[in-house]
Amino acid sequence: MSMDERLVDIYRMMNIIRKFEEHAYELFGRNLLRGSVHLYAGQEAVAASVCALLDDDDYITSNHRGHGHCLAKGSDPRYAMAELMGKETGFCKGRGGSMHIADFGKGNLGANAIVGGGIPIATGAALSAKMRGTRQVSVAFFGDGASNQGIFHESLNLAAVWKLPAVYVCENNGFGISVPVRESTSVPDIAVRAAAYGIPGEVVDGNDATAVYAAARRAIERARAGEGPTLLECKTYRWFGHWTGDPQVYRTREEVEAWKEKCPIKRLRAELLARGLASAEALDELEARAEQTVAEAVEFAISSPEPDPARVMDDVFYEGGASL
Amino acid sequence: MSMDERLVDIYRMMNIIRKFEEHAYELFGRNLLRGSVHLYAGQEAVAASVCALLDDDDYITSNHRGHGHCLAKGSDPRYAMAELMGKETGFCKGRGGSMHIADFGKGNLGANAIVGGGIPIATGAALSAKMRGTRQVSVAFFGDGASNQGIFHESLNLAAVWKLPAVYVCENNGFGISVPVRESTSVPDIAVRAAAYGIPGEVVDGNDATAVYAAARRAIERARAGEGPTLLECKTYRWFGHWTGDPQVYRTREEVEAWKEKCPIKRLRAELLARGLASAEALDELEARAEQTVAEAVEFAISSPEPDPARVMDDVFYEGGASL
Amino acid sequence: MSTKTYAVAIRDTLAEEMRRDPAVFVMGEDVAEQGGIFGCTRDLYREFSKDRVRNTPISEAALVGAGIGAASTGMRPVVELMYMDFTYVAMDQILNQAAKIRYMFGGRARVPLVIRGQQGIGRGNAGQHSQSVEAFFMHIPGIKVAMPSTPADAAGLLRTAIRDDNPVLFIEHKALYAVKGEVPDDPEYTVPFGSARVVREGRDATVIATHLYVDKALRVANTLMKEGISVEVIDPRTLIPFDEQTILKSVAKTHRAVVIHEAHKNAGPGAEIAATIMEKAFDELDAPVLRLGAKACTLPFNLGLENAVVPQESELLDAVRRVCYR
Amino acid sequence: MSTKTYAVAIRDTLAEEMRRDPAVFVMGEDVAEQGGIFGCTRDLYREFSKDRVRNTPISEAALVGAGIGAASTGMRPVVELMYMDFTYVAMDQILNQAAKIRYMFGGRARVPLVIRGQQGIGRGNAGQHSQSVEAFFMHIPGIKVAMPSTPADAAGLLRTAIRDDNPVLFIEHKALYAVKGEVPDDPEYTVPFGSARVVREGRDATVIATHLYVDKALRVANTLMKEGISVEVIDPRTLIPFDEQTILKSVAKTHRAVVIHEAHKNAGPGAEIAATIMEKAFDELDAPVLRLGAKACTLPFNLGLENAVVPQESELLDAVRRVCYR
Ligand SMILES: Cc1ncc(C[n+]2csc(CCOP(=O)(O)OP(=O)(O)O)c2C)c(N)n1
Ligand SMILES: Cc1ncc(C[n+]2csc(CCOP(=O)(O)OP(=O)(O)O)c2C)c(N)n1
Ligand SMILES: [Mg+2]
Ligand SMILES: [Mg+2]
Repeated sequence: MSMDERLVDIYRMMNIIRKFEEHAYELFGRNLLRGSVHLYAGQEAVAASVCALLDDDDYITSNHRGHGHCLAKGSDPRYAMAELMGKETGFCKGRGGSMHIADFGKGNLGANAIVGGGIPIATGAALSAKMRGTRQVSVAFFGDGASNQGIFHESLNLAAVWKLPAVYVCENNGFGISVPVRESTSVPDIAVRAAAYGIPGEVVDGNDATAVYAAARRAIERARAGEGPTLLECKTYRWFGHWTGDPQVYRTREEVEAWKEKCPIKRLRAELLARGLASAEALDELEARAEQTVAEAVEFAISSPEPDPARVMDDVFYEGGASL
Repeated sequence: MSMDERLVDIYRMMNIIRKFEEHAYELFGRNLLRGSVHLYAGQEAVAASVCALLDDDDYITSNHRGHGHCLAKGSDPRYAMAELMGKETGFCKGRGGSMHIADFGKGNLGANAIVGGGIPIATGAALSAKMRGTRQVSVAFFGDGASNQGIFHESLNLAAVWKLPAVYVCENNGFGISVPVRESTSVPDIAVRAAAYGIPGEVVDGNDATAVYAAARRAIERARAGEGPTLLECKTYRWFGHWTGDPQVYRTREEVEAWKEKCPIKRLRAELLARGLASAEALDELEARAEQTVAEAVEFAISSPEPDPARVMDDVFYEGGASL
Repeated sequence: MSTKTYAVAIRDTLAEEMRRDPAVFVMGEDVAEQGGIFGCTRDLYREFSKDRVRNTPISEAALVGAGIGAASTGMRPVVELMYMDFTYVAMDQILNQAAKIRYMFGGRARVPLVIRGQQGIGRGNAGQHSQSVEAFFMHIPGIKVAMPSTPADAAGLLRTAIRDDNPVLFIEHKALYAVKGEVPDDPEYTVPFGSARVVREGRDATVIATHLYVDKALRVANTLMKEGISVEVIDPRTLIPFDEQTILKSVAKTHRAVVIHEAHKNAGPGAEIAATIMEKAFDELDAPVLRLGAKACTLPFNLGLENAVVPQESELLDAVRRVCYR
Repeated sequence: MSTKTYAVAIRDTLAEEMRRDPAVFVMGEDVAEQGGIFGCTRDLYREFSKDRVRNTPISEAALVGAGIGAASTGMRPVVELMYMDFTYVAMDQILNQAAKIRYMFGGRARVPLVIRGQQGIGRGNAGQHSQSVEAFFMHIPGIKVAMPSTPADAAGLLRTAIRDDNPVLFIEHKALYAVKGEVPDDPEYTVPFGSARVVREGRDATVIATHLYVDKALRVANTLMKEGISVEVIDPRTLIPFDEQTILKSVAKTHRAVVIHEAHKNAGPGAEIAATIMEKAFDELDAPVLRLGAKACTLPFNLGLENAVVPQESELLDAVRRVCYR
């Protein structure tokens, strides 16, 4: 697929993610979802563009705001939505919920409710790829807030020393919950932290799908070429509150609206049209199909069975006989 | 005191530290010391020069290689040596040993057996100084190896964001136990990591007392002026093995000898003489007195009583009535 | 007396202590404008400024470490951990540093540090945000552990914690925040550590319960009353120090005991309590001390599963019956 | 059979498993040229290269995390922690990640990760390098816990650990490394998890002991033999899974039990064992199950103090007498 073709596909994926989040929000309001649900709307260009460059056997780790990463990595929205509802048909059979979706078949080693918790795991998957001599890469998605966790530092140092095929994608959406980046983070651009590891660091407009795509391609190619890790900072914004019940005392409606003007989907659509890569009808059609896909996922999830409490102790340990 | 006068005093302190370590080594050989004893010989210029700039009420935290920091901060070598021997008269009444010497009266908030463990504690002391509105500064001493611990990262970010009066002194002695820095650390100069926090980072020859002094003065003045933290990397070398029983498979005798040529004490002595800051006799005299001081400390420690096992449960909690 | 929620009791106590003592301050993620995710520091920054109500980076280990450093040098920090599950990223600073400093330094240091936050189930937070952590801190000596189950105890124990010159892990429960109760208005109201509360007197069996299970035990006691079983319910309130006396006295009367908590049963707090009762009151026991706690699996997201993992009232009912009729 | 030390038994097993399975590799601080501080990986890098015997930065949390990532993607890492005390800096990765991944992801992951290293007293390492950590890992479900007390068990259990598709915390003891014993030469020699070893049969009292206390218990048993007290000594070998059966069978015979370990007594592993015995065999018990463990203070540096903190043989002797003569 050429970059141009991919862009249309990225557009499709961004729409699926957006619809997924809108539905999730609505379901939460209807009490059909419970728990901590962190929506990805506004940040779609990041997951969609980065994952468009990955194969099924490439790895990602994700964070508490993980629906977008999961869908972009190619996972079935039905099982994702079912997991949000805690259903037996969910990726985790209802054990994990929104913050713990994983899909090993698609290389998604899991969302994570511990800020920064997935970063070393992606690093280890990159180590594994390197030791096994494959061309796989491993991408860690995390927020600006996570870049202040010790594990971020340890992981990037390790990856740099070992020249691992890893890409660290920091989605800087301006806040860790209510705390603005300038109040928690000693540098305005998190990408400069790459200097502490002697690796490339790049800031990119996270609402610009083509820019993210181009930067991620450089990073991924570097990783596949054995040249080591990259830190990629995507500046973006989340549209919803930190979680579905957030009173959002820390930002103004105007600020949110201003960012909505910079909608990554709108922007990519304009670009696709301007460059003649797709017709308005085709894009409308993609959007409609996205809505339908997600609506079906909601249907599937709602009609799926609850897990059986009698099986609650299953899966603490792998009990099977033979090794992998 | 002028810098020139201070240099003589630094020379005195470096000799005390050196003698202390030589005696400790010898005592270990005679089975009068047990446990993990990490000697500071070779690195004396760092502790002595930095602490020469500190007042009694300034804070330090130290690490497993802490004898030098403790002595340089003005603590009585007798109680330090007694602690190494686990005696009741030791700073910690024999509870702590070599890796846990603290002397709160002198602002030494403690050595630490956890690599990096003291870094946030110094950061907190700096926060405390700032909140109480004093002019105190807080210095964290740690090794190159510690700069790969997550807590290093978290602490420096915190100090930078809050502009704390803290100085982070990394003693880069080339190794974390057997592992050379290049094998564990993604950058040749740890000081560049300052960029990740938007604070000054400076590399200095850690065997050059005057250079350390000058750099530390800049950092401490900056801290006292409310301009925030500095990361100071002092390149140096440890003469003994990592601990007293280290087989040292990871380095050659030649390498050690070459570094011994760069002895920080010899170097400062030459400088003091060349600049006419002291006579050879006066320096010999200082050296002899250092030997005597430490010999007395050894005497004191040897003749001190063992702690009473019946009191072993004392001091788990402060049981006193009134608050501080 | 005022009627207030557990969350407000905590906030009011923080405010009063900050007014009383300029050394007291609060730091944690989102504690300023946001007032803490659970509202326990709501509006405090308005009165005390963001200097004393500090938003922090997401760096729990450094946060606790900074608390230690500040506490060792004249301040009395109250560090909020948003979820007690995050003690794991700060475990070294809590257990190797805060808890050990005083002892390791020969009694020459004091660390008046409070680490507070909430734990437990009830909001569908799943495996990494629903754990009960008290057992860890009962095992490694040097840190006190408080677990208030009512607004009044939240206020009284927190005040004691802040005034204590030792590190205290102050464990709240997310499902208690909205619970209302009477709280003394006296800004000197304290509940001493190491004094259990006999919540309800009884003759036939002793139930030792913490957090949510105190109320559940009361309900079970009321039910069993109708069967003619008189249950004594005790809330230890602090696990370190632990009020052995009150519990042993009760067992000497009832000769039967059940311990119930939300933490995992396996190697959980109840194991220590049960084993201690056995050691010190074996001849008083007419039945084994039974323990109820969460099953040995990660806390699941799904509500039905979550309920299947933590002990239910019906199980307590059964357990008390079992120790009584044997 | 070959006579070898506990340390060599570990090293040889690592070597054999690395030969057998290219997915097995070792990483940790100073594991290459230095061969590990305690020699457990000595010379392995010569045969397997530094690619499979990796020196690492001092970054335990990332190390364990990287182990998880590698283990989830086809490798079988053995991560060495130099001291088990350092689990605290990696606690989140061990307890929130490694232990929970399989369950939280609905059973769709396997994490064949071994975390090994040593703990305990005996070298004057003081409070931050002498702790026993097993209790933590018995409490949070999802990680197995092995504690070999002999060279043969070290070999057999480690092989089982490496071949297990679950995370295993493999806890060695620093004072055992130099101990020699017979070890089967069979490179397929395994000791299954969850099978306790009856070290010595006896009739009158059961002593459950781990690590150094297995030998101490044997000595105490020999002494008591002369007094006519016949002691059964059991080493559980793994705490998760735990061989309840063997212990309950023993107690059904002896009617008396003492648990002894180096970990703190308070909320320690013995609490779980004692409480379980009470719950499942109350009517068999002629005496309370007694527990001996380290006192509730940080492990002190001074040798005399250290010995005053951990249980001594004489205390075990007393405890067994106490359960027998009552
Ligand atoms: C170790 C840890 N600390 C705190 C939290 C609570 N928490 C969840 S999300 C979050 C903010 C994360 O900010 P960021 O990494 O920027 O991601 P964003 O939510 O903005 O996408 C916090 C503090 C957590 N889950 N884990
Ligand atoms: C968290 C932790 N990991 C590992 C160790 C074991 N250890 C003690 S000192 C040391 C090397 C430290 O290297 P560095 O920080 O450079 O200090 P140096 O010994 O060179 O002075 C190591 C790995 C420890 N004490 N704590
Ligand atoms: Mg963010
Ligand atoms: Mg070093």
